[in-house]
Amino acid sequence: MKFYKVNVEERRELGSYTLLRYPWEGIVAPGQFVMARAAGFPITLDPFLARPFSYYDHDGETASLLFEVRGRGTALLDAASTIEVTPPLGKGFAVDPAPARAALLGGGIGVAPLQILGRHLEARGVTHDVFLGFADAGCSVVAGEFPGARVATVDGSVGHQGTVLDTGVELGDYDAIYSCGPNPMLAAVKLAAADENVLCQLSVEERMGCGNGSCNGCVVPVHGRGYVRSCIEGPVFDAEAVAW
Amino acid sequence: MKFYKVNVEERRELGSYTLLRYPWEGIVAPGQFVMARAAGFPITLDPFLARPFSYYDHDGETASLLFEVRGRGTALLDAASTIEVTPPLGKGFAVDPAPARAALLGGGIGVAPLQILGRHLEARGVTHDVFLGFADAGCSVVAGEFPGARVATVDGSVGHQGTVLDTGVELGDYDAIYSCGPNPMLAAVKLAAADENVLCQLSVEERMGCGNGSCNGCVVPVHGRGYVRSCIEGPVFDAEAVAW
Amino acid sequence: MVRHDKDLDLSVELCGIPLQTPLIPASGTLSREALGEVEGVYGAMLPKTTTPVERAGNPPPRVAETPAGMVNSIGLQNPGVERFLQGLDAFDLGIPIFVSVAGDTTAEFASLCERIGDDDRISAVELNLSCPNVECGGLAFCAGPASVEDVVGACRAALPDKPMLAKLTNEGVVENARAAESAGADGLTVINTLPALTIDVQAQKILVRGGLSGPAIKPVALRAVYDVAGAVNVPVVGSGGVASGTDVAEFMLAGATAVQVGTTSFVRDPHDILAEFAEYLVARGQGAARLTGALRGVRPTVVGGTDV
Amino acid sequence: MVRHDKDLDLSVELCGIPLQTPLIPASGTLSREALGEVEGVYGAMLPKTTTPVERAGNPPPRVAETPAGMVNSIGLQNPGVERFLQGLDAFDLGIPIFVSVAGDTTAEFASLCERIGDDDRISAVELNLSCPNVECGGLAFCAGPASVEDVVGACRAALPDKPMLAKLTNEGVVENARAAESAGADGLTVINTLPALTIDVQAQKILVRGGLSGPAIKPVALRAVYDVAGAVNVPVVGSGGVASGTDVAEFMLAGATAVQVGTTSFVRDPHDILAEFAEYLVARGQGAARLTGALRGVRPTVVGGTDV
Ligand SMILES: Cc1cc2nc3c(=O)[nH]c(=O)nc-3n(C[C@H](O)[C@H](O)[C@H](O)COP(=O)(O)OP(=O)(O)OC[C@H]3O[C@@H](n4cnc5c(N)ncnc54)[C@H](O)[C@@H]3O)c2cc1C
Ligand SMILES: Cc1cc2nc3c(=O)[nH]c(=O)nc-3n(C[C@H](O)[C@H](O)[C@H](O)COP(=O)(O)OP(=O)(O)OC[C@H]3O[C@@H](n4cnc5c(N)ncnc54)[C@H](O)[C@@H]3O)c2cc1C
Ligand SMILES: Cc1cc2nc3c(=O)[nH]c(=O)nc-3n(C[C@H](O)[C@H](O)[C@H](O)COP(=O)(O)O)c2cc1C
Ligand SMILES: Cc1cc2nc3c(=O)[nH]c(=O)nc-3n(C[C@H](O)[C@H](O)[C@H](O)COP(=O)(O)O)c2cc1C
Ligand code: FES
Ligand code: FES
Repeated sequence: MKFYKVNVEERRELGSYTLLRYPWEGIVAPGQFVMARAAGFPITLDPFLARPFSYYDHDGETASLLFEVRGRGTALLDAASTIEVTPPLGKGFAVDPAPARAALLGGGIGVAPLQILGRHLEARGVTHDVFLGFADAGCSVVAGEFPGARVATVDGSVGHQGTVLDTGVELGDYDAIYSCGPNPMLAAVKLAAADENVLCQLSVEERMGCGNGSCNGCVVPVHGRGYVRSCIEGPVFDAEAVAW
Repeated sequence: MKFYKVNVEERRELGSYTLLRYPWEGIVAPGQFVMARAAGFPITLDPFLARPFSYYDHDGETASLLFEVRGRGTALLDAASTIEVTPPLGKGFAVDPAPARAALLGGGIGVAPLQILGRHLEARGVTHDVFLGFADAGCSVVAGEFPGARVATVDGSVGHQGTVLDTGVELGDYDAIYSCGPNPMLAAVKLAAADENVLCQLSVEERMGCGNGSCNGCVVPVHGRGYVRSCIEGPVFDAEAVAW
Repeated sequence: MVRHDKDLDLSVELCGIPLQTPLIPASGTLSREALGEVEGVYGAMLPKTTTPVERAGNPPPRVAETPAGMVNSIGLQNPGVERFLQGLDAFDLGIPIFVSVAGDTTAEFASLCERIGDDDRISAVELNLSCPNVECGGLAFCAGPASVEDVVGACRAALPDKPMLAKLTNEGVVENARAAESAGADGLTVINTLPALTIDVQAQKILVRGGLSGPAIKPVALRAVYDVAGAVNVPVVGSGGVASGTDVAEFMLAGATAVQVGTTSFVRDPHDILAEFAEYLVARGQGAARLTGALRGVRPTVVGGTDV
Repeated sequence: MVRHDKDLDLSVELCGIPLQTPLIPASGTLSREALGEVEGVYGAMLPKTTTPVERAGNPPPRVAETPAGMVNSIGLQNPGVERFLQGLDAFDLGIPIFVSVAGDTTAEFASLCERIGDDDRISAVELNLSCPNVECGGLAFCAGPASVEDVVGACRAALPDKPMLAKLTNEGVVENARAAESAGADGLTVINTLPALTIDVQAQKILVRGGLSGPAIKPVALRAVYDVAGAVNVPVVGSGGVASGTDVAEFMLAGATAVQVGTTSFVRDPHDILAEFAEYLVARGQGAARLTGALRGVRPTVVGGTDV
């Protein structure tokens, strides 16, 4: 896969997360992702693979990522002044036709794509509410970037105590539910939404080798279709399609 | 092996070579070497091994290395602000008892240990002449750090045309010959010195795995003793001992 | 993109098939969707292994990163040979198409070869002998020379008219290479991934059990190519850890006629690999084909084993 | 240095020998001169393999770096068993001393075991079965189970009173492990280096042909340890690519009772590896010994082969 070397234009700490901006022209759909890594020699061996990140935002000229340092890949990204990125990958959230009223549910670092999604919904005049769940106060700092968002923390330090589903969100009040977070949270959202007659879309998180469909590594079980590659047909799936 | 993290205090380009200084207290004997690498995570995997470098100089508080960028290890060293180094390793040049008159013969980046050696000889009041051979003018820039040195370049662009042995050096005029450079050059120096009744010492260059005697990788054939580890018994050997 | 010096000859011939470059995508590492990114790089096309009927593959997680490599356990997910052949035109980049096949039994291998023998779009077949042989208790087809000879012989009979490569794993590679040659293979692909395991140390669970690929295995693959090339008279296609143009050269020096790029294509544009290879050739005025086996004869002073 | 929590139990027992930590230096990777640097790290000492008579070893170059690893071809350079034993006191750090032996023939192995059986300083013997067997045309002693059974059986007879580990290579490791166990080995060291080759692409020459070690091989070694631990009832000592405290934990989770640190000790202070391992245990309140085999039973959903 072809990677493009770009300079980090801004890096900002948002509590436990890092916001990173780099120049990127062209079109990015909300929910799409990028494979990224700190720039190395022709390739870096350590880590060897690039890492998938949802776009946090994109204004036509600058792309932003929001990430949590977990291991070596994110640690190096957190320190790099030059990074290597692919073009936008995968299929994002279905925003056309626009729903009347949408709920955006984010868990932990899974809040990332909800920013760009919110802007796209805004542009379409869609009323939407944001519900965010975090482990603790440090992670919840990013909630400040989502004005009006309802927040829950597992340790109860900020907002409601519990997960995103404990924020008091009433899924039945919406025509569309968009969610991103760890897969167990997505499974819970799917379950909660199953009773309501709403569009429910989930941005799933699977380990990726390539990001462009070549390795068959990132699969998600889909009803009636076996394992499908989340980097090509996702990362956003209709909740009812996913066979969890 | 234990590595110490140190800051690079100064980095200076000397033609094709780089001079790098870092804080290091304690005693360094001329001809000793260090295993060094750019600082990474607990370990770096790329490159995986540290690289051997002769001390170029040491003033009791600051150590200097002089190196040529060849591959990835030296390229990263050339860019690093923090490096990891071992304590001084190996056995250096025999300067005690001090010879009356010494010739120092360096080839290419092999000039490195001649700086610290010259200072140690100076301290012992040993008259010494320096003869340096380089590939080209870019490499020969470092000769400026050896006042009075006679220089040859293979392409004839600076000084005599040819190798260090074409500088007009008369090995018979000296009691001791100290030499460092690529092994074929050392073999030529050994041959040239064989007729003279002088102490001739060579700092050899073998691929190293560890630097502390553990891998048996860096061996040099020594008359009557088979292969001996150059990181423990060298890198400086009596020319007559080496079975080349 | 790749600078084509007028005197630079990147072409090679593999089993009588002219290839415009010695690079081939390793089976299972280049998808239809990514073909737009690789124009001009490869000498032949080689899609993921196909099997007689559809395979769902293994449940995720299927991939895990390791030092300078990765472990995968895809489980040969593929739509089965019929749908595979229906979609094959998508792989037509104007270069020869090779097809990788695998079955559970010798008979399945042979019938795949027969099915494919008719298809004029296909220039050559690669037998993926690393897959488990259900007739041998799940050991790979290339677990031993007898089994290799059996399956390659049956495929040869079923596929008299197309060049046929046998793809081998590292274990027992020299004996298996000899067996494949004597059973009629026209060439050998060496090697597939190494059996490996990764662990999620925090969860104290197995993460992925599968095959190790990537730069980590390059020295192992080079040794296999070198030894096999010295043991057989058919051409060898190198595979395992190729990450740069000089890696391509190393495999050819060791005896490979063509070289597959797999895992590294996930993290690097293969055009860059070809460009580096071209630079290497230009710098020494050598054509690609002249590299093959060039270091043979220049044996190391002592052929030591491992240390041992 | 290593923080010894009062509740932290790093000790394990290997073949009845109590070890204060599960770490052992891999044979051939820790010299006498470097012993001052490793105090407190290891549970047992294990010097480089010794042979009946002195070996000069292979000519240089003997080592070459590879992606996340290195290839070595030392050629078992050692002073021969008599001088080795004369110098053995230097290896006394107050922890059990294991001795690694290798011969050209089964008889040589047996006579080494006999010679060492008398020496009270030595707690256990490791048979380096990766070395070439001159009676089998230079194939390694562990090239096949028959040869393993032969040499291990002869050593067992010659060494009735000391624990005896058989050190195996990756190729055929499970069958060879079973053979070694049934011939009387008290434990198995898994694995030695992988056969590999490096090339000097500029000079177009072989650089080093030998054994690959280092982090690159960790997933291969883990798979071998896991499979062997599942196939035998004697303890397994893990070796191959250990570079961190969590790597030690991974090997133990896979089934190792003790773990050897080799190549990485060239580039890292092994105290740091032990400290990380201790941290891992403290964080979960586990003692070292409880890790061994802890992920067994937690098998992956599909035991896939390589992909295959
Ligand atoms: C489509 C998609 C979008 C994502 N978007 C974001 C985002 O916007 N912000 C963010 O911080 N993270 C996001 N992630 C998760 C992110 O990719 C991982 O946190 C990251 O790969 C960890 O890399 P590491 O080297 O720091 O961690 P390590 O644990 O050292 O990584 C080791 C290996 O495991 C993989 N891995 C580890 N954790 C995960 C995970 N949770 N999901 C997938 N692969 C993983 C890595 O890619 C790598 O191959 C996303 C993942 C996917 C699949
Ligand atoms: C005792 C000793 C002292 C040295 N002193 C100096 C010095 O003062 N300045 C200096 O510039 N160089 C010196 N060298 C050579 C230096 O170690 C190599 O240039 C360096 O290792 C190259 O590393 P690389 O990653 O840039 O090159 P690469 O070619 O990418 O290195 C690949 C591998 O080969 C080894 N290697 C490559 N070239 C050599 C070589 N010529 N000698 C030994 N190993 C090599 C590396 O250590 C590494 O393991 C010395 C070597 C030795 C043995
Ligand atoms: C994700 C993945 C899937 C693979 N699938 C196949 C396959 O279907 N058939 C096959 O013969 N080899 C398959 N392989 C093995 C590769 O073709 C190649 O032989 C191996 O990965 C070594 O080369 P590399 O290090 O360049 O990747 C696969 C490898 C990977 C990484
Ligand atoms: C330089 C070197 C020398 C070695 N010498 C021996 C040896 O004498 N006997 C032996 O059994 N193994 C020897 N080995 C193999 C190691 O003991 C170990 O099994 C192997 O390197 C894998 O572990 P590692 O990746 O931690 O190094 C040697 C390895 C290296 C790198
Ligand atoms: S990440 Fe490789 S197919 Fe999706
Ligand atoms: S470099 Fe390892 S013994 Fe000298």
